[in-house]
Amino acid sequence: MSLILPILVLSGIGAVMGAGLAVAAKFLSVEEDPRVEALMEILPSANCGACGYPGCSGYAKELVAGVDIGLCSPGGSDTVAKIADILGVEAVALVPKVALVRCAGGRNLAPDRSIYVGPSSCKAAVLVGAGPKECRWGCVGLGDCAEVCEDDAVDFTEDGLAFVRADLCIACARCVKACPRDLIQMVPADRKVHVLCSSQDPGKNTKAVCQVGCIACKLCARRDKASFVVENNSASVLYEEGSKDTPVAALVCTPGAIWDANEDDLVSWLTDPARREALKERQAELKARERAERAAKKKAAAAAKKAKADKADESGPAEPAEPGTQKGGQ
Amino acid sequence: MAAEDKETSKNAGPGAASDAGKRTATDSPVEATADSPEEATADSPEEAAPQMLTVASSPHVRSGESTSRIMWTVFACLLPAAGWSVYLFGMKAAIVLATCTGGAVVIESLVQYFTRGRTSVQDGSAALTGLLLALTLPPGASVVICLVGAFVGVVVAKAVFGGLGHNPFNPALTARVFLLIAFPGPMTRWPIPLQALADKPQKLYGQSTSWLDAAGRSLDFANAKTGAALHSLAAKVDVITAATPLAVAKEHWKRGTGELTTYSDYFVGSMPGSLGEVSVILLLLGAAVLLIRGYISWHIPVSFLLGVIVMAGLTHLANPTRYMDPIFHLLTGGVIIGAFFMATDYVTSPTYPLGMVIFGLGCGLLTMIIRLWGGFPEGVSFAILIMNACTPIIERYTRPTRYGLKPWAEPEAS
Amino acid sequence: MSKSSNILSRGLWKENPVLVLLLGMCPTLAVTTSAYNGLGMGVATLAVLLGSNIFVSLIRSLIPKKVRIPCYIVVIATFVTLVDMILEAFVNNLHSSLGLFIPLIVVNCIILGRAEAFASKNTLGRSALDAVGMGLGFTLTLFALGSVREILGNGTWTLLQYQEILIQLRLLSKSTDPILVMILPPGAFIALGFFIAGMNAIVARKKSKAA
Amino acid sequence: MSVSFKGGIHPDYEKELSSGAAIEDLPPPERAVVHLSQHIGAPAKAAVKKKQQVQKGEVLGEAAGFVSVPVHAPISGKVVEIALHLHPFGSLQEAVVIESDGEDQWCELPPETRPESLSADEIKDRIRDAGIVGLGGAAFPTHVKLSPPPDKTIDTILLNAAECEPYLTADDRLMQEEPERVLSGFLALRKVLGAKDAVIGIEENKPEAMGAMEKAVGKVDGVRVARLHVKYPQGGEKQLIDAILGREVPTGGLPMDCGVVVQNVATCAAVDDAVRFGRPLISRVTTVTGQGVASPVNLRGRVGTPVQAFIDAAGGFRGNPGRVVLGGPMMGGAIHTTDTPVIKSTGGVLVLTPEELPPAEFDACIRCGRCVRACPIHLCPNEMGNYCEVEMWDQLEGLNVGDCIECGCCAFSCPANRPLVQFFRYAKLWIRQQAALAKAAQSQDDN
Repeated sequence: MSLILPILVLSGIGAVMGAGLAVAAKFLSVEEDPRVEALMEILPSANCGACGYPGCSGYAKELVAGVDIGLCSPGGSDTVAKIADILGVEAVALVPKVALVRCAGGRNLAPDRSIYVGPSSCKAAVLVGAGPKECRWGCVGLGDCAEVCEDDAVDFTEDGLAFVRADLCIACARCVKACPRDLIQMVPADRKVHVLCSSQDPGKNTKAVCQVGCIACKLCARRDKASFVVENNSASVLYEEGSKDTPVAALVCTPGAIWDANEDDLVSWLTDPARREALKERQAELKARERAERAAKKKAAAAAKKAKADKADESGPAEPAEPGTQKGGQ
Repeated sequence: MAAEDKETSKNAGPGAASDAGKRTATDSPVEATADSPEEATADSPEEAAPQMLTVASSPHVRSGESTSRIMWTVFACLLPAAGWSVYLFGMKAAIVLATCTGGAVVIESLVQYFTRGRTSVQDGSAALTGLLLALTLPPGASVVICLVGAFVGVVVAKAVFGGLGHNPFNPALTARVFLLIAFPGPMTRWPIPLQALADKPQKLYGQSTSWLDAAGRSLDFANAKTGAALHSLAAKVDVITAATPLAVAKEHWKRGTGELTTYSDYFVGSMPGSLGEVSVILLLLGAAVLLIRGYISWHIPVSFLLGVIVMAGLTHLANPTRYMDPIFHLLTGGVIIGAFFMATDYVTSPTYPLGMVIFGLGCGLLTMIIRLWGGFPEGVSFAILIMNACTPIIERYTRPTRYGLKPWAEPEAS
Repeated sequence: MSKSSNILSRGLWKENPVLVLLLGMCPTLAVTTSAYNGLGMGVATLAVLLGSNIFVSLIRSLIPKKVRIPCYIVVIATFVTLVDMILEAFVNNLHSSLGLFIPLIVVNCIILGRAEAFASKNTLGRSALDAVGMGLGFTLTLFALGSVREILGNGTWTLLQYQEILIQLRLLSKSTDPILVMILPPGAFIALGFFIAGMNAIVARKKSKAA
Repeated sequence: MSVSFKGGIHPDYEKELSSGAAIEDLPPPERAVVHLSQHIGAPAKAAVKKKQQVQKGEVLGEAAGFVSVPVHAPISGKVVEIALHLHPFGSLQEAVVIESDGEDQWCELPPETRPESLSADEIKDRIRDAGIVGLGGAAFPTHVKLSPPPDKTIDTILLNAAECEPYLTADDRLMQEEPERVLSGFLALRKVLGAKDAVIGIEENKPEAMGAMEKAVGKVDGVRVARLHVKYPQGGEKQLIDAILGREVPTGGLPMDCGVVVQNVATCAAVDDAVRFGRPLISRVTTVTGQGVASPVNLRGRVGTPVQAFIDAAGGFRGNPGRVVLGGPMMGGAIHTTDTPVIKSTGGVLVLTPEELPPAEFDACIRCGRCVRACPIHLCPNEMGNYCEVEMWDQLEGLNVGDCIECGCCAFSCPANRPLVQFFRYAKLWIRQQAALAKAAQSQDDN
């Protein structure tokens, strides 16, 4: 009896409670989209807000409701593929992005005009007499971007210039919002050529305050209309689909505001004075080659003209020579 | 001389600018004459550097007051009372003072070293915490007690909350209450200030005091009739303890027995008590300096004392044999040091005048409630800590009315 | 899938139930007045955790998802009742000093948490390993916490107290005043706070060294 | 008997440095950089072309809207450039650069008239055409202040002669030397507004100026001189109204919302010039002072003159300059270089030595409450500062950061040296940005 009673009591309670649960399950059940949970599992849980929704759970809920699946930049293409898989939609190609500080003027190249005293924050510093830096567009270097970066991807050169380490950047775009001078831009990670200047001042003003500022000479755009555009006295790379990197255009930039990742590592590009010399040499080299090319072309044209005049139509060989030398210049 | 330097660097400006103008080859005449500063500093940063002006937000002048000056001034204002306690209690008091103050400073430096924070130990807040803590301890407190107290005050009550300015509770009082709970025995052993008594042997004949009786019974104290004998007695015994007047009031008075010393004794400290409660005069002197220099405002101390007086007065009027009079309550225990030095701690008390008055009144009333009906004979520490906890909410509801809400009656439209 | 050694070790450090997950606070704060009490509570919890994890893992495929919580609770309650009876029968003094906190193991978050988060999704062997790791982590933390509190608050260190056998070290002389507050409830909070702070400091230092 | 307001501070006034120096004329500059943005409101539109010859007083820029005033040539000469130039506020702004021809010839001006013979509207037109703005520092176009909406009656006009900013003595000297001119301008302004009462508020530390003004006022009906307690910011509009009339300007409102208009001493002098002689505002009295200049002076200088010229006229720097401030030490702005040209509202050039500068570091707030007691607007700078520092914007709501007048009393009195004014400026900027965003979102919703 002492053994049977507990068993009976326990089973009895179980039966009653179970019945109650069964009833509750029938009337109180809430339909929850199981996909939300599945999406939460695959989203990176960085809660960075790059997608524009409050945290990963917010994005997961909106995804089920049918928003653009290609908004999670920290997750990258893998995540997009998985999301597409779960939602049963077509995967879109997500171009991985990184943040880029569009200023190359450290204190050595774009000097300060005064000593700023106050809270160590760019936002606060630019309110005092429009900032301590002579260039009114340039990086103040007090680190508001580094403050908001949770992945320690923002670093500084010795001359107080912020730059983003692409390998650490998860493309959350927090720094973009933090910069009071709007210097930080999200750029496709596979692009190698970037304009590292945001100054919209006329060329002569920029030149006066920064040795590496874009002077809006338009050489790059003239070289490559598809990739570069100069607007408001400021050159920028067209990162849209279709445009491609043209390192030669980077080479023609006289002040050296265009950085070519194929040639230089970002840190050495920003800090090493020797690279400016190297750039000049390469520019001279390019110029010499182009001059030779032009001369050759002229010669060929003249020859062709002559040949035409001589009724011998052999203008072909001179033409392919041009793209060939261009490639060699890379 | 410096002005000449400035001139030369200025003169270098247009020249350098014209160079720049030639290089860009754009509109060079204008460029050459432009004396706008960009060119000057951009092309000759080395020359410009020593002449660079500092730029900061207005205002460009300050009152010259600083946190460390305030802290060290309060510290200095407490020193006379501390010195008096050394005179009364001898080396024991000196050891307590030194251990607490030194301990607090050393512990704060260690914390700041290990947390790699900015070293701010020289601002005197740790030293002040240590000194205030020492003044709340009984003279016989051991070195261990002092160090534990300093640790609690500096680390548990302050550093873990984010350091100076962020602690919700008065560090010294937090430490004292911790010690009171942690070491209930040693923290309630109150030595008699023998040295002071020995200088005035007539006290023994003139007055019969309850705590003196208690002590005398155990040590044949009352028979030592001369000062010299008392001195030798003081040298022989390690410590003679007795109840503080407040404890006497609480225990003996309840039973209708026992007598207390005169008010003048409380004033000069001829009674058992903590280091900081034995000299009302010197504490008031220090407080006066703080008040005159504007380091504390009258709101908190006055309302604190008012709260004590009102409660004590009402109860005394209701039943004079059971409850002591207001003056007794003002002069004994930690009311004076509490009202002028503890409750006025900037960080843990309200900043707006109305809030200060509420805070002070609360402290005074709570002190009296604990003294009269609570489990402890003394309630200043608890009262102040409880009111510390209320500070944020007091602060919230006592903000000053901003300018611009005063109604203005437009003159009769003509 | 993580290795079995990882499953075992993470309960000890990386996912320590008390210091990292902050689970089972009720016994942690209440019974760690001495090292021995902490040890006893830890072992009792370990036993229940092991039993429930094994059993839940065994029947995990039988339990309908909607009623899994009641099922776990029944399982856990059974093991707790067993442990309660065993302690009462064999170590009566410990049973009386732990008192109510033994039955309260039923609602200890660690146990239900591991059943829900781990045992219900893993094989028997892995679940048992997880239980041992978590249980050991809990036990060691409670033991350390109890040791600190007892040494500071009472001056002694009790390692065993079974019938007439008493293994107790006196670390502070009787004449020194111990910090009484440490064995009072506030002391539990203060000690636990410093434990967690220390843990975080070590983790942060390791992280910064690795970086 | 003197009157005052609640709050405020007592800094070292240091007025004796320059208060004894009579006003001298600074020679016109060789080259004047005249900014088109010299006032609050829309910048003027350039009305001259490059290489154009201009006479002194000729219009360089037309007013661009109601809250805007024209800008005039301070010297005669040739326009050499219309380009971006460094503004005293630190940014680059469009400016007209004139190279002097050395003639310093006035353009054609109307004949001298008696202010009494002009109607209120005529006076107002002359004031606007002369480009007169509030010369106390804010540079708010004066004619706007003189045009209250029809539903508001102005019963009192105040002359703000407190000059509470430490160091500055320009208004003091002006009142001592030309009290009739100041009074005449003041009375002209009263006529425009039709105000019954006119009160001149002078701080007690300027007895000579007070005497001169009292003498000038004599028996003019409805005008009286009020003694003010020496306290900063006694010359703040709101504080002045509070002290003299006991009225509070409603939150978010203007003095005209409580029936008052406040005008500055230098503004009144300029108004007199404009009304009597039709002369535009091209020069003003500026105090050049501080421990960092050799011999502090009060100078009447032309708009567009570089700051360096003022400093040279004061004997140059004494020692190394640490900071150069345009305006007073409490509210003035530090400039990056002495090549900056002055604008209409530059009432002082203050050179501080490096030793005088406040320390750079600041600590955590210790809640001492000094800022609370000092705030003339009765705000809670301690709490506001803490929230601004960590950018907890939602907590700032209800603390009325927007009411802050940036007088600097809180930061001045802070023992932890907290840059409170800078925090509040940033908070106000943030609030403005949020409001703009909300407005943009609103208009998007409406569409």
